[in-house]
Amino acid sequence: MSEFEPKIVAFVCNWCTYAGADLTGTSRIKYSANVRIVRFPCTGRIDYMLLTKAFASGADGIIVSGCHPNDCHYTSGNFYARRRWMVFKKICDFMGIDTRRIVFSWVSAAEGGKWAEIVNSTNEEIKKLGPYESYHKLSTQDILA
Amino acid sequence: MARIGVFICHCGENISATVDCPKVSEVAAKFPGVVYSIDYKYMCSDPGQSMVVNAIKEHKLTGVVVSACSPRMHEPTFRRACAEAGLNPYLCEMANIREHCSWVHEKGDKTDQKAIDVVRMMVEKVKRNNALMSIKVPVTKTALVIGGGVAGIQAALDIANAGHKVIMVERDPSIGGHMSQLSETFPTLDCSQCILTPRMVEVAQNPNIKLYTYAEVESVEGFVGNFTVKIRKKAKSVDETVCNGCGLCTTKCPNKKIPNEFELGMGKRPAIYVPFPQAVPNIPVIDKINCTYYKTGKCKICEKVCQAKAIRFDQEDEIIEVAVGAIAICTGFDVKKTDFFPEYGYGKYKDIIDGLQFERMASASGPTSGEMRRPSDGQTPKKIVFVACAGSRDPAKGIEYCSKICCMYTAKHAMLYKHKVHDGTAYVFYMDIRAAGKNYDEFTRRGIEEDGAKYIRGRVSKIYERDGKLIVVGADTLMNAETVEIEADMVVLATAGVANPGAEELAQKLHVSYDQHKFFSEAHPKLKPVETNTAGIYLAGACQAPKDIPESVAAASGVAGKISCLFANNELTREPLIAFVDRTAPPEYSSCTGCFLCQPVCPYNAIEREDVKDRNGNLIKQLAYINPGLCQGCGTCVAVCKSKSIDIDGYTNSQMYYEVDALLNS
Amino acid sequence: MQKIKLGYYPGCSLEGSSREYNESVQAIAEKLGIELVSIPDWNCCGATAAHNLNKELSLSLPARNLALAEEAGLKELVVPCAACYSRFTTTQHELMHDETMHQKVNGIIGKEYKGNLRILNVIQFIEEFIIDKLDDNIKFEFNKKVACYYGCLLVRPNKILNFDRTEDPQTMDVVMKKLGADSIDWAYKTECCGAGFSVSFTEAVGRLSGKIVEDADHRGAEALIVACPMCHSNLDMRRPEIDKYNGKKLNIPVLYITQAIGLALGIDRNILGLQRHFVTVKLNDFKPFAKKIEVENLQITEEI
Amino acid sequence: MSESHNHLVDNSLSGKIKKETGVSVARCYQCGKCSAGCPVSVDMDYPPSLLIRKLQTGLPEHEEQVLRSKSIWFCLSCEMCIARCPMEVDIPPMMDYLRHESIRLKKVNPASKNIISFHKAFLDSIEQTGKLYEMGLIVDYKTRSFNLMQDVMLAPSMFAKGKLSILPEVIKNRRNMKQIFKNTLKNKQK
Amino acid sequence: MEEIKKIAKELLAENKVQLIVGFEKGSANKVRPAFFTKPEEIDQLIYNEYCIHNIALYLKKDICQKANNLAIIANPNVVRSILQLASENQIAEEKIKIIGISFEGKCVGLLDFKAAEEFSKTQPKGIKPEDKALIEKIQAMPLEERFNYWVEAFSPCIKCYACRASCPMCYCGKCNVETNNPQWIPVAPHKYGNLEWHMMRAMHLAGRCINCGECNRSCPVNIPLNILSYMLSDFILDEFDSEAGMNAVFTPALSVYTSVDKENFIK
Repeated sequence: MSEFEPKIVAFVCNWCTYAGADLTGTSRIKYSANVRIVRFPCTGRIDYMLLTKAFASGADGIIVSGCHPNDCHYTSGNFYARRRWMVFKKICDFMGIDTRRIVFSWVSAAEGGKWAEIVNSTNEEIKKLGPYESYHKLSTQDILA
Repeated sequence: MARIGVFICHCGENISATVDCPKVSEVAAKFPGVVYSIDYKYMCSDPGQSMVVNAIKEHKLTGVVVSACSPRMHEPTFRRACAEAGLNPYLCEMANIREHCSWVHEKGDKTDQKAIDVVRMMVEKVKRNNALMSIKVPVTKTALVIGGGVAGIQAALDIANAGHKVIMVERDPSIGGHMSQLSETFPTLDCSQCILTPRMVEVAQNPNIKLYTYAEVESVEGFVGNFTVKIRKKAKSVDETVCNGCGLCTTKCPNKKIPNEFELGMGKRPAIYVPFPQAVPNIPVIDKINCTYYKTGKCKICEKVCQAKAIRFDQEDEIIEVAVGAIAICTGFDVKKTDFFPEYGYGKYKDIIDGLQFERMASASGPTSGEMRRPSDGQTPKKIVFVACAGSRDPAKGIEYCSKICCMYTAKHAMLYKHKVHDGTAYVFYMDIRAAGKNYDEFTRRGIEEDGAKYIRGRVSKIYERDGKLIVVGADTLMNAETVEIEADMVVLATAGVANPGAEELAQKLHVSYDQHKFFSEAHPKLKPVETNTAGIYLAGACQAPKDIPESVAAASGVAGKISCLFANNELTREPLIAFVDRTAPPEYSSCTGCFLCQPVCPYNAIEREDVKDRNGNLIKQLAYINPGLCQGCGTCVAVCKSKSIDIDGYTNSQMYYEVDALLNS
Repeated sequence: MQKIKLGYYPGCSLEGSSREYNESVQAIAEKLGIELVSIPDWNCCGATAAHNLNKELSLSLPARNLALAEEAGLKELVVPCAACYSRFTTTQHELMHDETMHQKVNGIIGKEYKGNLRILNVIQFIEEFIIDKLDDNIKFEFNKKVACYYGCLLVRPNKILNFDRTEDPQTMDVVMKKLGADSIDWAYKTECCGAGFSVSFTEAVGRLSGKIVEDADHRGAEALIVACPMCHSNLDMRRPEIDKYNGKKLNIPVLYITQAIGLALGIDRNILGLQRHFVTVKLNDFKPFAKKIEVENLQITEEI
Repeated sequence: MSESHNHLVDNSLSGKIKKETGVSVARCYQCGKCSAGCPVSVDMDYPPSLLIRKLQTGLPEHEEQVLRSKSIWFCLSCEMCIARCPMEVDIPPMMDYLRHESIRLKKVNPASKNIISFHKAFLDSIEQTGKLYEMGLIVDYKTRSFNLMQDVMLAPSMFAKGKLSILPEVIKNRRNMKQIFKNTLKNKQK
Repeated sequence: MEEIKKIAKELLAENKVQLIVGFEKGSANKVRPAFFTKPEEIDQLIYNEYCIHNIALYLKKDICQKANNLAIIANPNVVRSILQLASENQIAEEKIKIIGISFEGKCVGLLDFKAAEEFSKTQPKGIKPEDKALIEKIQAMPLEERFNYWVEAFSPCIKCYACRASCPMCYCGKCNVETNNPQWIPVAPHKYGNLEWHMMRAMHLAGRCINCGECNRSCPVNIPLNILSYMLSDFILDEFDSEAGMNAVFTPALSVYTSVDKENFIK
């Protein structure tokens, strides 16, 4: 049985982390291919319902990353996002959704290396946690029951 | 039904080396809605682009997905190509299969599958794109130049000569920056004051340039074409309109023992001072911290002697608000001081100085009027040691980069020393002589061959003082790493070039990104060296990274060029990727409930309360309305709105939903 | 006044060729009400010989001592000898950061070393337990010009020891200034004295220690203050080789910092073991202690 | 940075150093600061920076010169080189490893006979008594190095000053000491 | 109770208000909300320990929207709902008269918004001790068990949306759960649909819910969905020192930020 390859979706902000991931590319720093990047104008734009939608559609891990505090291109997008994640993480944890599978980070446009490191470390952690069966089962088989 | 065209690029073999482009193109052809899918070696080349144009016309495409490099790179190129073919440019999307895929993964199925997923994601997104028209925004044709060094001066003059208004803000009492502190400049050894002072005067006399010295940027709001900037003009305690710069007050001021920042601690100045003779504006400033009047309330001699009655002790800081269309950051750099080096004595040896201090010593208007006099006892140093790479290329000290200009100015210093002290010996401990500019290497060779500077390839391990001499212990790696010990009279450390103090705060006020060394980050190292990621804000000179004068001036002219073309037309077209609140037929008029939880989150105050009234004017309901001129498209309000009444073009709710859906349900 | 109990590791040289260092440490501790509890059945730390020849041995010998100290319930361990202090701290650092080596060494020494011991060199011991008691016990002002010599292993490797500054350290100077001494600025504070070559390559010790003694003497120091038995034996016992290297006889005496404190407290010279030095210590006519000496504490951490 | 691209086994001496001690000689750009600051570089056949240069080439004859060099034995481990190295190349643990390899491969430089005899005598004394018995050390060192007359003058005055104890101090748990030496220095199969 | 009637009658008589929202006797000994427009109808107005429904709900319905100004019999939950609705620009102070009643049933007379804020601060919160115990119990469970607990708890849900209908804060004209393209929340009441619906509702009420408990009381299958909001309200109070229903001019927690929000999970 081939080793479990997690499906990871990364919601990133266009100005910092997306550009940071570009820098990882131009510096040819290798990282796991299990991650797929979805671009947003700002972390403030990332809707929490997209995260549960991602889990429901089969994602095993999610990375949410944007500009460091005070670096946001729009001044405060990341601050609102930070509050939203604190509340969302609380309600998810309370409802039994595995928040270890959601990794939040700040990656600036100059931190190509950090992006590769975040992806690789998340990939390792999710590999340890294994596929998110309970949620996938909920959103696929249980629908038919 | 959607008719999508998919174009997979090989990017030479940058992509095809690890991603099987034909296979991706083949799989993409079967995606629902895709009617045309090919792969080609160079999509961004002319033939590549014309391929897109023809395909749009031939297959009547309603959407285009180009899978190649990062959209931050060639999105404009392909959108322009689609516009040429008559397809609305915002119906064209790019899938990033180079920076985010081929360059960072190993060749194999997993990478191909990722490329396929990313392309499918973009196809699903493009199906839900709307045709958009770019937004026209008025442009204030005034430029703000922050920093009055050589870069700021060049940028201001070029913009002013292009006929636009310029506002220059300089933190020090006079413009000129570090260049005004230099003695002579490489590679031509022409005197720095002689080539800079005329340009400084030109700035003061240019009718288009409004100069604020002893002033700092307090805050910046708005966006490209429409910035509002608050400038704090610190109180000089002198009325600039009245003072004629006679300088009598500076001679009569009794308190003369204050170290002069311009002379880097090697010269003194009075409490009311002009930093250097050729200062522009030639208006003195009262140093409130050290002036006896401000400390004890007595003295006021300067007020007594001033015939023009220009002294204003009660002058307050002034906040000036200006509207500008573009900002040029030319705040320059600084050099590490000698106390940064534990092994060279933590800065306690007076006769160990840094490069800038040597410049002041060699400068005719300097504290020693150009004579080589060592700070401790004023003797002429017979043996002098220059240490290159002091702090630079030294990850242990947290500075891993090369400061670029020290090799050149160290060679210059050795030459200046030999011109002034013919019987003296100059040693230079160096790592590599990095003299890559025009006539640069010839300049360093002249220093070695004609002026007899003794170059030793190796670093200095320790410097200590004994009997008034500085014992320099270094190595000569070209002589089997033999230890070299020199009894020197003076040592000059070519210390690392670092960001100016306050650079980080300025970057945060302007929302421009900066790197871990607090140098400002350019939009793209090769293709956009003078722009930042924030539209309308440009970078020139050493604030972006250590640079010499020719590069700073070239970058400044580059910035002036960019700003001139920004001001070329009265209106600025802006990306139409902004948010809007939905509107429906009466009696609801909109799904917005008027709770206005979105209003406080907008950083640009773009959300207004619109009153919906019936025919006879009484209020039916209040709705949120987003002013397209102010909205910058951050999308925070979209995620905050509970009833999802706000959406944003380019990242609509349905686009993002189906992107995630397409990505995972392969 | 309730006695403070501290763990103590004298080390082999403090019971052999540098007995006077142990005597002076015990003397000032006893005078100021501090009880030094030696580690039961302690063994030699292996010094340079062990890590030169075998890695596991160089970690096991110190680890056994640290394990014994933990078993005896000690919280702090005062280690006057700079070489032993360096071996203990580097061993603790390495075992705490390399779990496989940690288990391996535990296996070799047959004990469970946990690593929650605070290891203090002699200056940290003075700063923490001696300094504040000085003012009401000091009898004489040590009004001499002294050159404080730190040697190499007391301040390096700084990233692991993070004690004082690698270049131009000041902690010993501050202690000596508090005794009323005038501690000079000189160039060889942290240059190596030749340490383990004392027997096997004496000519090098002549050169290295020669430069150190000459520079201190040249700048008018009346005594060299050290905090390591190996440095002391090279600078004191190897004085003939030093004089041969310098081509002149220098009789600047070499004192341990604990002996200097002892003299200031008025403890008898023989109890402090001054008579055991090869270069006779002629220092006398100390001024009786007048008023408290204020020394502004230099910013001493190594920050760049 | 993920190291996945140089996964091929590097069995050069510098490769083994990187594996065993984590020190990468490739970081050194030959600035010579270690050689300049090293107190005993004048006694060495190859100053520290030159030694590293030889390891960087990876050529067998250079690696042979390194293992047979005087430098690795005359190094005092005084940590001055790493304290000032701009690229943080940690030379002391590298020197330790080179010494262990030089002994294991029997390539010890004859000029360092005295230094090694001293270390061996030092460790013999600890193995027997658990502590350093200085008299025993001198006797053992002299039999190994044959310079019998060294410091003969010094012994009487040391004895007079009470710095030389006749009888050795022996620890109680000598079995533990034997066990430690058997598992480390005397360990054959390593 | 008499005092309330007197005030109500006067208001209607002097035509200060066109409508009074209160309770009247229902079948058996039940009570039901009632809307009085004429002074003589006030006789049917009653107030006893059964009048616990949060009638602030009707303020956003047509019957109240049409009335120019109205009065309402308001227990502390209703008062807090009114303040929170006012902070969300849904109610104008001049259009409403609040007849305040404490939980014990003591009438505190007419309250303007200022007085209402003081009144709501003094009154105890709606959370019952057994709710707090249930929150602790769930938080103590391991992750997997918590997940199964909630999936089971939501399984009886038939998506009747009574919780939404009974909550004064759910006044959106077109609720997000009714959008079909994209269909954020599955319509069908299967386990996945229910979990997502209740999570979205809890997030929408984060920092806005005044913990009146109506959602649980109106749920036909008694799903403990009110403790989701209780837990979040406590969390938001601790983290951001922000509490709903305490003042009329107020920005809920998720529409404001400070640069020093404490978090320990962002790398």
